[in-house]
Amino acid sequence: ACSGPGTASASSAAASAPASTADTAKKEITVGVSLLTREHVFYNNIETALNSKAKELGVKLVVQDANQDASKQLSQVQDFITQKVDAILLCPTNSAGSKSMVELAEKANIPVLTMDVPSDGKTVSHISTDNYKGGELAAEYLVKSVLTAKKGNAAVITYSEIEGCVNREKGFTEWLAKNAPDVKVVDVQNYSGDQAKAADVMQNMLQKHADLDAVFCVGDPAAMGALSSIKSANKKVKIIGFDGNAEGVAEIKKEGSLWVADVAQDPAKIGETALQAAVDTVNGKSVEKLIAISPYIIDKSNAK
Amino acid sequence: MKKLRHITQDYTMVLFLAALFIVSLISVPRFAEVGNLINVLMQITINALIATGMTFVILTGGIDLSVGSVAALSGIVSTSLIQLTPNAGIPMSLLVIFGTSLVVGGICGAITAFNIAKLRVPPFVATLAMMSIARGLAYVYTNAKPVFGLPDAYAWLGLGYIGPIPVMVIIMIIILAVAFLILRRTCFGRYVFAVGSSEDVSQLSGINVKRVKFYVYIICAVLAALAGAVLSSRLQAGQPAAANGYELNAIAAVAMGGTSMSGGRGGISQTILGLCVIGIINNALSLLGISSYWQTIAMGAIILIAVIFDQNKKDL
Amino acid sequence: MKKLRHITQDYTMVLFLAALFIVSLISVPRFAEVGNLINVLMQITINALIATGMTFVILTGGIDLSVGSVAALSGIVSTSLIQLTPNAGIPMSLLVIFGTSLVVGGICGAITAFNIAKLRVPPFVATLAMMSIARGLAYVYTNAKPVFGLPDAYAWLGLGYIGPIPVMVIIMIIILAVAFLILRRTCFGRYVFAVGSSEDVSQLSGINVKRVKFYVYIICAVLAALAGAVLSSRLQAGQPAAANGYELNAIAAVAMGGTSMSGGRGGISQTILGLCVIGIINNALSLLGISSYWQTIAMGAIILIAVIFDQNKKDL
Amino acid sequence: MGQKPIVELSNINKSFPGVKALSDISVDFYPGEVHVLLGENGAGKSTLIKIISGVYQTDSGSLKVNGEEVRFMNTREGLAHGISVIHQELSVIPDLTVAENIFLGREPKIAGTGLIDKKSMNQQTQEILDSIGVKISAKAMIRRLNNADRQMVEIARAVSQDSSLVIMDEPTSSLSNKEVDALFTVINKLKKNNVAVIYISHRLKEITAIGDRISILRDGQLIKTALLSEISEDDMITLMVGRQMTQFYYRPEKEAIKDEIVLKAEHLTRSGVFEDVSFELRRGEILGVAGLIGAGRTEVMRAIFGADKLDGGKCSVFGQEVHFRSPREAIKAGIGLIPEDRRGQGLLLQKSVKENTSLASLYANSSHGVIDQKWETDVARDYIKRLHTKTPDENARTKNLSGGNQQKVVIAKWLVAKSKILIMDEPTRGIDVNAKAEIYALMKEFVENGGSIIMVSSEMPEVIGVSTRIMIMREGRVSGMLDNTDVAEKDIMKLASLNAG
Ligand SMILES: Nc1ncnc2c1ncn2[C@@H]1O[C@H](COP(=O)(O)OP(=O)(O)OP(=O)(O)O)[C@@H](O)[C@H]1O
Ligand SMILES: Nc1ncnc2c1ncn2[C@@H]1O[C@H](COP(=O)(O)OP(=O)(O)OP(=O)(O)O)[C@@H](O)[C@H]1O
Ligand SMILES: [Mg+2]
Ligand SMILES: [Mg+2]
Repeated sequence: ACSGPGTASASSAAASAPASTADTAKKEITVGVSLLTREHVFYNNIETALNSKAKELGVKLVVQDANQDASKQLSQVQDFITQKVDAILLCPTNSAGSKSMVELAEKANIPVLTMDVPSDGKTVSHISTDNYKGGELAAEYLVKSVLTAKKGNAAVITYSEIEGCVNREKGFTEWLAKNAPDVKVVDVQNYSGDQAKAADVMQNMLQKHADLDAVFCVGDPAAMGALSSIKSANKKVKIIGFDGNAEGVAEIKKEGSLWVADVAQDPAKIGETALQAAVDTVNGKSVEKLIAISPYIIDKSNAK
Repeated sequence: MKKLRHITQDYTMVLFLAALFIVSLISVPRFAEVGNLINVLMQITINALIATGMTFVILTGGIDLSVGSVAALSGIVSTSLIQLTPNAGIPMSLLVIFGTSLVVGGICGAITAFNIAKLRVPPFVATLAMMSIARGLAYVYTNAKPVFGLPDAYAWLGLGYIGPIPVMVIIMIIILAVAFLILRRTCFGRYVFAVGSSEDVSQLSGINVKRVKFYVYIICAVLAALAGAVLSSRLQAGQPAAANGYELNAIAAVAMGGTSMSGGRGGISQTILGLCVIGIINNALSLLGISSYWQTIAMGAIILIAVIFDQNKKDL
Repeated sequence: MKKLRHITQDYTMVLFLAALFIVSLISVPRFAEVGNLINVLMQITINALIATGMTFVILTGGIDLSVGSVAALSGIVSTSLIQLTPNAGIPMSLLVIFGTSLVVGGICGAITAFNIAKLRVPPFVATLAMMSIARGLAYVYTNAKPVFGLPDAYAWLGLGYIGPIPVMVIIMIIILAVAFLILRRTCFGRYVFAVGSSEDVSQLSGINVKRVKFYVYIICAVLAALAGAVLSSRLQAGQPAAANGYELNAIAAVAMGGTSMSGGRGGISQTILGLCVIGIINNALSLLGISSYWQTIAMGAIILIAVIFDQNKKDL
Repeated sequence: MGQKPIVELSNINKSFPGVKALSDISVDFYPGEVHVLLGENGAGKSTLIKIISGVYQTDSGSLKVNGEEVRFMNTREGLAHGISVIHQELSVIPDLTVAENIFLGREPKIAGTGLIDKKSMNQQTQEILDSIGVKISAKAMIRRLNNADRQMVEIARAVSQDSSLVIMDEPTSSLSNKEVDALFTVINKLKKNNVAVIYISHRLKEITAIGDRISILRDGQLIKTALLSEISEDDMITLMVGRQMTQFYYRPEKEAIKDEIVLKAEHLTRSGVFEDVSFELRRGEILGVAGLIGAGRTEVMRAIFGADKLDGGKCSVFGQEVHFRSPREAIKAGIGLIPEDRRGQGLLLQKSVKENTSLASLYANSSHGVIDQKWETDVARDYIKRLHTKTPDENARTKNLSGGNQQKVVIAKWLVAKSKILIMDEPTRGIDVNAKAEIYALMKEFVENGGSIIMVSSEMPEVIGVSTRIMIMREGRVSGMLDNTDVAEKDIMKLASLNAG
């Protein structure tokens, strides 16, 4: 009885949709979602996909934003438990540190599924892009399409505070070390999620390494920042980004763009798949423990 | 009677809190459940520990921006230590948590305190520097990887219960009570207020101003370190990025309650008010399922309204 | 001559800056190149714009935590507006950038100023609330997506050059110079110092304290908004997450230079010192290729050392 | 006077929480006349002039300026109507220069630019300062001036504002005779220019010397307004205190003085401030320290107390050589210091009377650092009673007390601390005659019970009235030591003045 009007506001789109009002003879399923942050398009795309999928499935969503704070996320899980949601979808802020949350939910008999970043607790399922793989893809693209002579200098702008991003960095550097040892990673700098800092970092890298050929940015905001600095310095350093955000695709499409490629994740697919898996779990169907959503390369050939 | 007068001085904020509470009780589904009220208490605990120390510092007219970083560093040291004893029981875990807090907080606090009290570095700069340094150390030490795989007993402090009450809530209550008594009933507490009201006058009245300042920064750092260790117990992991930005939360709780940022006026009861208002708003907005952007906006607006009411009452 | 005396008062910080510069010139590869020195200027520009406004606020004894959020909001509004005119040339872009800064900064600043000056909300709380609200609005408005696909002319301000000098550096220099003159040579500037030195006495001396406070928060917000718009021009995109945490950077620059956090003493020349020290350290550490964690630590340590020297010199 | 009054007050009432500060005051002020306000501490003098100048607003009653009814919401409006004030509490801005303070709010501009014309401002300031005989640089930072100089800057500001009414609330409490004379010259000039002056002071000699008319207040009520030529000093006191006063000074009996030397200063030097200061203080004596402003008395006392560093010389307390590094150590050794600047150095203005009273002795009366609350309340109430401090109760903020009552709280603080040696720097600044007498009586009791006092004072009658010996300082050096038998003011003046000897 208490699933009343108060809780509906988050998913007002879903609740007011005629489709969902029609077929709710059985109990409505409520899913609590705690996103790592709402400050990245990636997670917003997940959220958008979740919302439209929820409409389709007639599921009620309560979406929260952990703002990159594990403690806040734990509080949100507690609130979900209070609200007696049927399942919880987490984008953990960190693998380690989400164990407590999973255990709390487990005690309350609420299944937990993770997206993007896995948990070190026991979850029903994990749905994510393989970030390490994404880094490898970027490295492979670099060697195949940019530094075709398998020689040159590359740099990385990383995001040390975020585990997934560090994995991208590792995938990139380790693939190069193994497969193209003459492509040197000459510099790795952190942009901490701040586009302006990425621009500064790029400026300094250009200053330091006059012969830089390419830069791999573990997120599209970093790539945007790097691009502005490269342009203003009149250099020709190529950029490979990561995320597949609209602004990246728009840049890649431009004639003669330095931003040559982007490792695209498919947040929409992650969201849809995760919600489907959650609903399946609630309905007693079994789901796979690990559902990998492959990243793929976007470049001029397939940008749209 | 004296207490009553003390409370009525701040009564607008109390009334505001009461109103907020009642509105939440009525309009927020499931807010009123005992489980949720305990959640609220758990959710404010970490901030409460930090804000308690911050109250001391702000009462002397100082500020401590390093609390979040010190908390993170302490969480990492504490979890790293407990990893060394994989079979640790609860007593051992408590020993590690409290021991780490004392040592890490003590060292960080002493460095900050020395810079401020002896070398006369402005508190803002000294603690900003410590904020950078402690956070950097946390990253260097862990190479940005979380410390995890801890013995189960380690989680007791952060997740366990004694009867119906979470252990960490009990710790919070004890610490708030002790801090309240120290500030109201001891000479040291009185000196904290005196130094915040006027350093010159305090000095000429025979108060060892440097020592008072020294102690408040140590108290603040130790409580921040404790908060960090408790957090690591709650999350069963030590993270170098933990407690990022918590300094602002803590200062907000202190300032909202009515403690003056220039020192000399306020106290723990005010901080408790601030903590409760912020805790309840966060919890209620979250239960209401409001989008987090709007939560941010609502939070700002409500804090503002609370303080405007409070402020204008005081003028009368 | 008078200027000389003014500088020598703060000469330890000047000496420190000079030493830092020379050490960097010698030991940091490529630091000495003209291109890099211009880079350094570009890299401090955004912080300089914000810190200039912050100087006014801090001189009155206040603080403004909302600058980062206001900057982000302004960047978003400015980029959204320019999107409406895809063929905009440079004049139109400048009009949008400066117009947005005035309007967005003016509105945010006026609200903050009203709360502080008229409703007597403590600056810390009032600006913390505005910090939440402006940031929340930025997210609500964009739904966290960057605003991109801007006309090329929009980038002129942030990336263009006039002769060898970047446009934004020129803007920074003009604004610093104007702020310097206002603070040193106009009545309003004197009143800013007076209010920060003693509000009561200023009131008794017939200064309209409320109005002075009102203006400083508006100045601060407008400059923050300008910084945000310039940033969006430099990055050719409006980001709701932009300028996060920039309030601390700005306050650090102001405080490091030697401006007192309790108001009344300091000024733009001090802020410039602080900006240069921080800018050079950041650039040098980054050029040295030190890991970012160690950069954080080194940054904290160097700031501390600079201020300790400065402080202890002053005592003599 | 046939002239119309500049300011007319009728039936003015003003209350603060717990205090009725003014009731039904009606009084007029005329141009070219010095109108004195006299009353005990807390009688309402400052409140009255704050209402005239726009700091406070009346609860009821009317205020007319030049015949027009007004209600000033702030001092700006008062200033605009030609009312300048020298407030009881120093109100100059420490981080601005002398010139900037004097021209605050009416800075000369460089034509057409909006920029301050610093050159002309400094020049005009120097002229104003010279005209009232003050030797301060226009460019000096207020922060670096002593209280007396700051006071002179305030006076310079008030008289240079071309006002039709200049209010002076205890302008001389931190001045010595020389500056007072300069001030009187200024006041006489104002009178000649048909300016009205309201003058508040507790020094009766000054009142009779400068005043034309007097209004006496008691407990917020106007007791009498009269021409000064028609009223005697004794009447003034009786009207003000509400009873006759017979004894004003209490000098301790010579017999009480023991031979024991409790404090011995030898060749104390602080370069640039004072030099080669030597003296002895015996048990049971009150040593008066006289001198002109800037003679270095305050600095010597602060150095002895450990608040400032000594560059040379040594100090012994109770026969033991001491080197205090902080006031704390001095206090432990049994010394107390009542500073001359009560607001800046004596009181925690935001804190209560109780908390201020106990501050210096809190730890000594605690058990293991836990405050003895009963003791604290009792002692605060006790001293409110003994010093007749006018306050709603012991929990009132000292900020809200009248100036004289604040001073009493500072004195209480050090009496409670049970020091054996008490250094009092201008202890009776701003204190009314009646309370002064009570304080002298307490001082007498203090030394007769075995304590010793050093009293720095710029008020000659006071120095002569209560000390057993008098030390005179001039330009940072001891210029004389007199046994207080038949000492006359001019003997002291001779030793204190620059151009003597
Ligand atoms: N802002 C205030 N709040 C509360 N009480 C006040 C305030 N200002 C003055 N009072 C009270 O009003 C009364 C009159 O104070 P006022 O300052 O006018 O005395 P005064 O005659 O100037 O005394 P003094 O000679 O000591 O300066 C005192 O009892 C004082 O405590
Ligand atoms: N903070 C300061 N900075 C610079 N000079 C000072 C300072 N304080 C005092 N002085 C100077 O030191 C000298 C001694 O001043 P001091 O106040 O000790 O004199 P005093 O005899 O006690 O007179 P007063 O009656 O004004 O207290 C004066 O010339 C004064 O200008
Ligand atoms: Mg008075
Ligand atoms: Mg003196």
